[in-house]
Amino acid sequence: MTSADVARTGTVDWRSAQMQARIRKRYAKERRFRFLGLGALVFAAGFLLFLLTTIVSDGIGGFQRAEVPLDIEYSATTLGLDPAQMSGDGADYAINRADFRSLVNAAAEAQLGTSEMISEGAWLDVRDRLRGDPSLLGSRERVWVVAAPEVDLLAKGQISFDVPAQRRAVSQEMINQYVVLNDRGDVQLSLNTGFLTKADSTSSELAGIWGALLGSLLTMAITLALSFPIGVMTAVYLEEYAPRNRFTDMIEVSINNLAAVPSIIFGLLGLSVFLNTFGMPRSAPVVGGVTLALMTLPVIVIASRVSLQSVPPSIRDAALGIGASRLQVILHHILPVALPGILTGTIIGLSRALGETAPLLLIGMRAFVSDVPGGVTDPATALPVQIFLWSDEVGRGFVEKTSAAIMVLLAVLLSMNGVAIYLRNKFERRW
Amino acid sequence: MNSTTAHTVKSFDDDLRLLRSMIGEMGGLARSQVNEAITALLSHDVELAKRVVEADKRIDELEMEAESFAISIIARRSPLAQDLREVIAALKIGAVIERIGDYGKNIAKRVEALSSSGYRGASAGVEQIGSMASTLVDDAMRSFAERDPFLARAVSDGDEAIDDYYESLFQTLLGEIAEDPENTAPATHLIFIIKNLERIGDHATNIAEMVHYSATGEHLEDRPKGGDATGLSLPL
Amino acid sequence: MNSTTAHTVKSFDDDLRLLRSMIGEMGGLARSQVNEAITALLSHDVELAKRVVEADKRIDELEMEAESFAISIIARRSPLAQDLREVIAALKIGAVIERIGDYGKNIAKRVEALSSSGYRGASAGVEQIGSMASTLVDDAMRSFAERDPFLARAVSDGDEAIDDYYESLFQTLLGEIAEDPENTAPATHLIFIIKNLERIGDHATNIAEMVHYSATGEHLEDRPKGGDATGLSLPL
Amino acid sequence: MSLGALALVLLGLTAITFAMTRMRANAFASGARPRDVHSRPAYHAVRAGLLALVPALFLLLVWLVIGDGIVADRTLDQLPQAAQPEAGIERQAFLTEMRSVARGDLPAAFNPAVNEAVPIYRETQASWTWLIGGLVVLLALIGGGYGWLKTAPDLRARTHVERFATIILALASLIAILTTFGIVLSLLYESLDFFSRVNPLEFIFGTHWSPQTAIRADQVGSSGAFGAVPLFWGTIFIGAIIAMAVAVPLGLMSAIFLTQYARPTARKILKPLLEILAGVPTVVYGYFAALTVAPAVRDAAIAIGIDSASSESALAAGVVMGIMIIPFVSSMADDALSSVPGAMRDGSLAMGATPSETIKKVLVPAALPGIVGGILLAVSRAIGETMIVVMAAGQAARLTINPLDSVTTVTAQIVQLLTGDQEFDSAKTLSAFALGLVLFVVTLLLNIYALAIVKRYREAYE
Amino acid sequence: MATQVTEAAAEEAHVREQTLVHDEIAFANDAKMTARDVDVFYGEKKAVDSVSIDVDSHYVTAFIGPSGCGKSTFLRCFNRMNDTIDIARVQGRIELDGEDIYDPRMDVVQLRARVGMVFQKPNPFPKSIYENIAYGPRIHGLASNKADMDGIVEASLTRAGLWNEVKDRLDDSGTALSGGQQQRLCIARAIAVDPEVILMDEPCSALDPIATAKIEELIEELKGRFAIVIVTHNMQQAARISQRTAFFHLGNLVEYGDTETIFTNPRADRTRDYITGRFG
Amino acid sequence: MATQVTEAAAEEAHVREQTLVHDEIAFANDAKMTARDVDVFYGEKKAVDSVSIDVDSHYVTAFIGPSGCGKSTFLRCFNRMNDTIDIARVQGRIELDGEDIYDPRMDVVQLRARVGMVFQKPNPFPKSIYENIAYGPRIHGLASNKADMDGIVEASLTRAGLWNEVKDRLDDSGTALSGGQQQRLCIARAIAVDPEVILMDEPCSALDPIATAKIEELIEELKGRFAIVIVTHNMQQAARISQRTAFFHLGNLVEYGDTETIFTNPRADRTRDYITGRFG
Ligand SMILES: Nc1ncnc2c1ncn2[C@@H]1O[C@H](COP(=O)(O)OP(=O)(O)OP(=O)(O)O)[C@@H](O)[C@H]1O
Ligand SMILES: Nc1ncnc2c1ncn2[C@@H]1O[C@H](COP(=O)(O)OP(=O)(O)OP(=O)(O)O)[C@@H](O)[C@H]1O
Ligand SMILES: [Mg+2]
Ligand SMILES: [Mg+2]
Ligand SMILES: O=P([O-])([O-])[O-]
Repeated sequence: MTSADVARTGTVDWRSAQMQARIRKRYAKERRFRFLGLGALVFAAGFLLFLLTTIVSDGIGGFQRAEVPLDIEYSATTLGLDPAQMSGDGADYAINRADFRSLVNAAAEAQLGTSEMISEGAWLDVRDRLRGDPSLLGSRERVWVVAAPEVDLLAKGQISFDVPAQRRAVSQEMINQYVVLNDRGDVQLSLNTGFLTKADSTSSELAGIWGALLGSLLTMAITLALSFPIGVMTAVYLEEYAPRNRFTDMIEVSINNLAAVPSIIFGLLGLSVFLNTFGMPRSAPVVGGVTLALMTLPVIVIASRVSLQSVPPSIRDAALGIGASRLQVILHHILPVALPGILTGTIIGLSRALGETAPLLLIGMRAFVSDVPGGVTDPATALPVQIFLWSDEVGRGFVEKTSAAIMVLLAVLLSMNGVAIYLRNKFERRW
Repeated sequence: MNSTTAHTVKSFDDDLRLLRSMIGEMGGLARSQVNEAITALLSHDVELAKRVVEADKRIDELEMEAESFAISIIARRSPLAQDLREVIAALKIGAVIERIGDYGKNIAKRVEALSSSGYRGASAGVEQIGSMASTLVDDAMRSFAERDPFLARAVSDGDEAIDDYYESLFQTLLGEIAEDPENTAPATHLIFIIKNLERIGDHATNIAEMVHYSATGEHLEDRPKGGDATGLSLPL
Repeated sequence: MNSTTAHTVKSFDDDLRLLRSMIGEMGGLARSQVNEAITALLSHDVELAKRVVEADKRIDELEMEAESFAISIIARRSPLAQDLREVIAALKIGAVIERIGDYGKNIAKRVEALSSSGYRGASAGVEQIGSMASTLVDDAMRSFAERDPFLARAVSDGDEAIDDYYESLFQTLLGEIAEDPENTAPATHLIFIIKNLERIGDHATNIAEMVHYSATGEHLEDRPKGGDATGLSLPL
Repeated sequence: MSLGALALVLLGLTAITFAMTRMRANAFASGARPRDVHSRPAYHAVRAGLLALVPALFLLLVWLVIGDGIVADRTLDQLPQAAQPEAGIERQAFLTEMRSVARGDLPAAFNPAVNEAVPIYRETQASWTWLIGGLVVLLALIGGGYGWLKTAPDLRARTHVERFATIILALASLIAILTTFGIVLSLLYESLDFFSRVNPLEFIFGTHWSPQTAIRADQVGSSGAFGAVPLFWGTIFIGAIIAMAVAVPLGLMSAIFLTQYARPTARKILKPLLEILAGVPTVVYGYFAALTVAPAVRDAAIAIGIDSASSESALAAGVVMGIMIIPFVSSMADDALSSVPGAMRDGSLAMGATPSETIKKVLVPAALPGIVGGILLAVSRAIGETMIVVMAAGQAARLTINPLDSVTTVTAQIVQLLTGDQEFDSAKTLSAFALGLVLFVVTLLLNIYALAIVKRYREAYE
Repeated sequence: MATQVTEAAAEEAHVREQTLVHDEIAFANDAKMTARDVDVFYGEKKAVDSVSIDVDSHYVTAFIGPSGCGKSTFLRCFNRMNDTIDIARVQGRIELDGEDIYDPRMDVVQLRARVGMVFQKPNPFPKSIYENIAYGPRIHGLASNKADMDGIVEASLTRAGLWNEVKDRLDDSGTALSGGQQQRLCIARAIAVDPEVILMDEPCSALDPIATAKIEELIEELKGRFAIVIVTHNMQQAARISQRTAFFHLGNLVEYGDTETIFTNPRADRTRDYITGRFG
Repeated sequence: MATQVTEAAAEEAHVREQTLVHDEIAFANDAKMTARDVDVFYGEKKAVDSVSIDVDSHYVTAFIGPSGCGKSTFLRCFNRMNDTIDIARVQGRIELDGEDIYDPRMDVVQLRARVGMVFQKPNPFPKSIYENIAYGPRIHGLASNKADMDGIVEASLTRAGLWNEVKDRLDDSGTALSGGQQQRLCIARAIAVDPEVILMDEPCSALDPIATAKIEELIEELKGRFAIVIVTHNMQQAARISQRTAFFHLGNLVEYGDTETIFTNPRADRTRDYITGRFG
C-alpha cells in the first residue's frame, strides 16, 4: 500500500456480528471504569465521614461536664476573710489567699461523704463565684461544682460494665457512690464553659483550650503579618519585574522547594536559628509565628503568582498600551483582579499553618502551659500541639477532650476554608 | 429590485456611488457628443465638429479611470452578488459608452468632408435617426442610473425602430448615389454616419441589457447582437 | 513577466486555465469565422456563408459562458493583482471576440446579396485585407495564449497596415461606384465588408492591448481607438 | 521622647511633605499641556514623601537594633571601674537586670551595682534618644525639603518612584533565598558537628539505630548506634509504598471521575469534600490513626490469626497517610487532566471513542507527566509527614517488610530526639539534624525533579 | 418588560414570515444525510430552529452565517457531538443513509466513526504522528495487524497531503507540527477510520493564509470521496471550496442552494444583505 | 550539516538580492513616524531585518505578510511595546515627529500615550465601560474634573461609534460587551488619551464579518485624524481600508507603496506571489 488511491471508503461493515460484539465489549469496559471512579470517591468521602463521626461522637462529651451540688457557706472566718476588705483593690489579693480548697473539700466530705467525688479544682469555681459577687460572703448557697473525672465518665455512660471490674477505669466504690448520688438526682451534665475559656490543666475535667487557641491566634497573627506582605511582594516582583537571570532563577527554585520542604525542617530551622542563634524565647508565639511564616511564605507566593499569571497578559498590554507605568499597571489592574486569588491562597496557607504541629514541637511549643498567654513572647502552646499533648495523656477523660479540641480546630479550619471557597467562587473569572 | 440597504462599510457605498457617477458622467458626455455631432453635421459647423472630436478624449480618459476604479473596487472590496454584478456591468457599460463616444467622434470627423462637398441630401432623415439614437442612449443611461430593469427592457425594444429607420435611409442614400455618381463620396459618408447612429442604438441596447443583468442577475432573453444589422433586407 | 508559479490552491489555476481556454476557443472560432466568411465571399459560396452565420451562435454562447465564469471566478476566488487583471482582460477580450465574430457573420450575411449581384470587383483587395485581419486576430490570440506583451505590442503596430490598405480599397470602391452606378449596392456592401475587416483589425488591436495590460499591469501608451478610422484622408 | 512618638512625628513630617509637594506640583501641572509635565502631581508627592520618610526611618530602625547596646556601653563606661561587670555572662546578666529595673519590671535589683547604674542608664538613654530623635527629624526635614525643592515639571518623579518600588519588591523576594540558605546552613552546621563525631558512612549505611546508647561520652560513635538505614526504610515503607498504594489509585480515579464523569452539580459537592480531606490537620489524622485505625488493624490481624500484630503498625500509619494524600494526588491529577485542552477530548470522542477509551488512551497519557510529577510530589510530602508517624507508627527502628510491625521514620525520630530536654552538645541531639539534612536533600531532589516534569508538561499546552 | 416580550415576538414572527428560499437541491434524492425540522435547544434557548437540509455525498456543503446563528450547533447534530453538552437538546429527525441517528438503537460510537469531525483549532493528540492516525482504526478494530495499520496510516496521510512532509518523522509528536500541518493531521486522522461524512467547524480560522490555502486544496481533493460539510466565517472561503451553500440567520436556515448562485445572485434579501456586507 | 549551512546562506543571499521595491512614498516628507534600518532581534534571532518606512498622518498604512514575517514585531517597535519582552532588542532609528523614540531621554509612558495601540484580541479592562475609557485620561491627568471626564468619555465613545449602543449602561462591565463592541471599546480607550498614532495588530482577526465590517468602518472614519498603522492577515482587509501597504517577508520589507498598486499591480515578484495566493 504505497499510494493514496487505495479506496477504503465504505469498506467497513459496522453491522457485522464481529463489530457488534466488539462494541458491546467496549461498552462493558466503559461501565466498569466509571464504577471504579465512583468507588474511589465514595471511599474517600466515606472515610472522611467515618473520621468526622468518630471524632464528633467522641468529642461531643468534651463540651459537657458532670457536676454535683454542694451547699457552700461562704464563712468569712473559715476563709479568713474580712468583709471590710471585700471592696477596693485589696479584695482580689485577699480572695486569692483565702483557703477555698479546704472549704470545698470539707463541704464535700460532709455532704457526699468523700471529696473524691468532686474535682480537685472544684474550689476554683467557688472562689470565682465569690470574687464575682463579694456580697455573698457570709451567706450560704447551693453550688453545682465540677465532679471528679470518674463521675464524669460514669455520668456520660462511658464506663462499660461489660468488662471485668478490675479492668474498669473506675473503682467499684466510686460506682456505688455515683449510683447513690445519681438516684438522688444529684449528678447533672451541663455545658463545660471552662473548656472554652480556660487553659490546659493536668486534670481532664478542668482542662480548657482557650490558652492553646489564643496561642494559635497569636502565632497566626505573626505569621500573617510577615508572610502576606512579603509573599505578595515577592510574587509581584517575580511575575512583573524580575528579569530572567540567575538571581531570579534562584529565588524561584528556592520558593518552589520551600513549598515542598517537610514542615519539620522548618522546625529544625526555628530551633537552630531563632532559638539557638538569635536567642529568641522558647515556646513563644513569636518564634512559632516567624517559623510558620517562613513555611507559609512559599504557599502565598505560589498562590499569588498563579493568581497574577491568570490575569491575562492582554490586560497588561492594554494598560501599557495607553501609557500606564508598570506600577500603575500592577496597582490598578493586576492586583485588584488577582487579589481574590491571593487572599484565597493566603487563607489556605494560613489554615495549613494553623493545623501544623511538628515545627512547633521542635521550638518548644509543647510545654505544659496552664496560663493563658498575655503576649507574643509569653510561653504558649497551640491548638494542634494541645491536641497532640492530650492525645498522649493517659487519663481516660482526655480522650473526649482531645476529640473536642479537634472539633474546635476543625471548626476554625472549616470556616477559614469556607471563606476561601466563597472568595474563590465569588471572584472566579473566566477569561 | 432597488436595494435601499446601505453597506455596513459606508465607504463601500461611496465607492459604488462614485463608480456609478463616473459612468453616468460618461453617458451624459457621450450623449451630448452624439447630439453635437449631429448638430455640427446638419449646420455644417466644422468648428463644433472639431470640438466634438477633441471632447472624445475626455470620455476615453473617463473610461480608463472608471475601468481602473472598477478593478480597484474588485480588488479592494471583493464585491459579491448584486454588488459584483453592478461593478462588472459598470466596467462593461463604460466600454460601450466609450464606443458610443467614438461613434460620435467618427460622425464629427466626417462633418468637414461633408460640408465641403456641398451635398445636402437626406438631412431630415439623419436628424431623425440622430435624435432616435440620442434618446435611446438617454433612456439606457436613465435605466442605469435608476437600476430600472423595466426601463432597460423598453430600451431594448426601442432599438428595433431605429434599425427599421436605418434600412429606409440606407435605401434612400443608395438611390441618391445611383442618381448622381457625384454624390458617391458624400453619400457614402452619410451611409457610414447613419450606420454609426444605428450602431449607437445597438450599443444603447447593450447598456440596457447589462443594466437588466446587473439589477436582476438575469440576462434578457433575446440578446440583441451588436454589429449585426446588415441591412440584408435591402433588395439587390 | 510570464508567471510560472502555480497557485497553492490548484483548482484556482484550473479555473484560470479553463477561462483562458474558453477565450482561446472563442478566438479560434472567431478567426475561422472571418476566414470562412471571406472564403464564402470570394467563392460566392452561399451555403458556407449560411454556416458561418449559424456558427456565430456558438461564439455568443461561449461569450456568455466565459463571462459568467469570469464573474464566478471573481466571486469565488477574489483574485488580485495579475490574476484579477487576467480575469478582467478575459472578460473584456471575450466581449471583443464576440464582436469579431459578429463582424464575420455580418460579412457572411452580405455574401448572398453580393453573389447574386454578379459584381466581381476588388476581390483581390478584399482577399488581401481579409487575410491581414485574420492574421492580426491570430497574432492577438497568440499573444493572449502566451501572455506575451511583446507580441501584443507588435499586433498593435500591425493594425496601421490594415488601416492604410482599407483607405486605398475604399477609394477604389468609391471609384467603381462613380464609374458605374449599377455597382452602387454591391460596392457599398463591399465597402461595409472592408470596413468590417478594418474594424476586426482594430478589435485585434484592442485584444492585444488588453493582453499587454493583463501581463504588465500597464496600458499601452498610444491606445488606438476602435471605430475611429474615418478614412478622412480620402480626398473628396 | 518615646519611639512611638518619634514614629508619629516622622509620619507627620512625611504627610506634610507629601501635601506640600502635591500642591506645588498641582500648580505647574494644572496650567501646562500634559505632555510638558513629566509626572503627575501624585508622583512628585510620593517621591518627596519617600525622601522624607525612608532615610529617617532607616536611621530609626538602625537605632532600634543597635541603640540599646550603645546606651549600655556608654552607661557601663560611666560606672566606676570597680562597679563594672566583667565581660561575658556576668555582663549580660548585669545588663538584663539593669534593663528590667529601668523598665520597672523589677522593683529593685539584687546586685547593688545595678541599682547604681540604673539612673545613669536612664539618663544616658534619654540623652541618646533625644539625639537620635533630633537626627531623625532633621533627616526627614532635609529629605522632604530636598524633594519639595526639586519638584519641577521635568523632574522624572514617576521614574524615581517606580525604581524605589522595584527595589523594595526585589528585597522582599530575597527572603525566600535567605530562608533556603538558613535551612541549608543550619542543617549543615549541626550535621557537620554530628559527622565529626559519627562516621557518615556508618550513619548512612548502618543498620542499627539506637541513639540512646550514645549519650555516654565513652560510647560516642560506637558501632551501630547511629545506623539510619532502618529509619530510611521505615520512611520509604510507610510513605512511598503503603501510602502510595492507597493514594495513587484512589486519587487518580477520583480525579478522573470528578473531571470526566461527574455532572457539574455532583462535582460541586464532591470536590469540596475532597478539599476538606486535605484540610484536616495531620495531627488529627495521627490521632485517628493511633486511636481508631491502629487498634482496628491489630484486631483484624489477630482475627485472621496473626498474633504478633502490634498496636502501632506501619500499615495503620501508611493507610491513614495514604488517605490523607488522596486529595493531594487527586488535585494534581485534576490539574493535569484539566489542562489537557478540551479539544483533545472532543477530538477523541469525535473519532468514535468511548469516554473511558478517551480517558485511558488520550487524556491520561497526555496528562501523564503532570500526574507523575504530582505523584512524586506526593511521595515527597508523605516522607516528610511527621505527626501521623509520630503518633501511630511507633519508635521501633526495625528493618521489616511486615506491614503489621511497628516501624519508625526519619521524621518521627527527629521529633523524638528533639523534644524533651536536650543537650545541644550531644550526638543524640545532633543526629536529628543529620536526619533532617537527609530528609531535606531527598525531598529537595524529588521536588526539583517533579517540578521540572510538571513544568515541562505545562509548557507543552501553553 | 411586557413591551420587550411583544417586540421579541414580533421580531420572531417577522423572521418566520421570510420563508426559506430553497433550491430543489435542498432535498436531493441521493442525499447522504438528511435533516428534517431540526430544533436544538440550549436549556430554554432555541439555537437552531426547524432546519431541514440534505447533504449530498458528492459535494462540499458550506454553512455560513453571522456569529451565533447556530451553524456549529447544527453541524454538531450530525455526529451527535451535542450529546457531550449537558444542556443541549435536539429535536427533529436526522438521517444517515436513511437511518435515524437519534434513534436509541443508533450507536453513537459507530456514528461518530462514520461521521468524522475536524475542529476549529487543530487538536492532534499529544502522541506520535503515527499514533494519532492509528488511534481511530485501533479503537474500532479496523486493522488486524501491524502491516495493515501501517497501510492505513500511510494511506490516510497521503490522502491528507501530509505523507511526504512527515514520512521521515512518524515518531515525532503530532503537536510538534506547524498549525497547518496539525490541521491536516487531524483531517488524516478523521479519514483513517474510513468515515462517510466529514464535518469541519471553521477548520481554517486559526490558520494563516498559506496554511488555509493548503487545507482548501486538500478539501478540494477529498471532495467526491466523502460528503463534506464545512462551517466557515469566511464567505470567500465558502465561495471557493463549496458547491452548496446554506445561509443561517438567527437559528433559521434562510437559503440553501448552489454556491455560485448564492454568491452571485442570492434569492433571499437576508442572504444578499449578509453576503454583500449590509449588516444593518 | 555543512550543506545545510551553505544552503541557508545561499537562500539568505538570494533574499537580500531582491531589493526593496519602494514607491517614493516610502519616504514621505511630512511623515508622522519614520523608521530607518530597523533590526529587531529575539535573542540571537533576527525577526526584522533593516526595515525603513515612513508612516504618514493622513493615511491608513497596512502591514501584510505571511505569519512570522515580523509584522507584529515591527509594529510593536513604534510604541516600544517590545520593551516588555526581555529578549527583544531593537536597533536602528525610529522617530516620532523627528524625535528618536529609542532615545534614553524619551519617556516610554508618554510615548505610549502618543502612540496608542489596539490588540488582536479585544482586551477591555474588567471594569465598567466608563472606567475603561476614563482610565487613560485619568492617569495622564487629561481631565480636571468629572464633567471634563464625562465629556472625554462621551466623545471617545461617540468617535468609536459605540456611544449609542452603550450610553445607557456605562456602568456595565466592559467585558460584558460582544467581541466587536469590546474591540470598539478598546479603540475608544486608545482614542481617549488623544494619541497621534494608533497601531492596530490584527484588530479584527478575532471577530466575525459583521463586527469586522464595523471596525473597518470605524477605521475609515478615524483616518485622517490619526495616523493609523494596521497589521492584518487578511489581504482583502488591507486592500479595503488602507491607502499604503507594506509587504513583509522573512523579516524584510519587500514592497511598500500605494495600496491600489500593490493589489492590482505589485512590482516585486514575492509580493505578487503572496497576494495572488502562490505560496509554493
Ligand atoms: N454550550 C452552550 N451553552 C449554551 N448556549 C450555547 C452553547 N453553545 C452555543 N450556544 C448558543 O447557541 C447559539 C448558536 O451557537 P453556535 O456556536 O452554534 O453559533 P455559530 O453560528 O457556530 O457561531 P460562531 O460563528 O460564532 O461559531 C448562540 O447564541 C450561542 O450563544
Ligand atoms: N516573544 C518572542 N520571543 C521569541 N521569538 C519571537 C517572539 N515573538 C515573535 N518571535 C519570532 O519573531 C518572528 C516574527 O514574529 P511576529 O510575531 O512579528 O510575526 P508576525 O508577522 O506578526 O506573524 P503573525 O502574522 O503570525 O502574527 C517569528 O519568527 C516569531 O517566531
Ligand atoms: Mg461556530
Ligand atoms: Mg502578528
Ligand atoms: O463598435 P463596433 O464597431 O465594434 O461594433
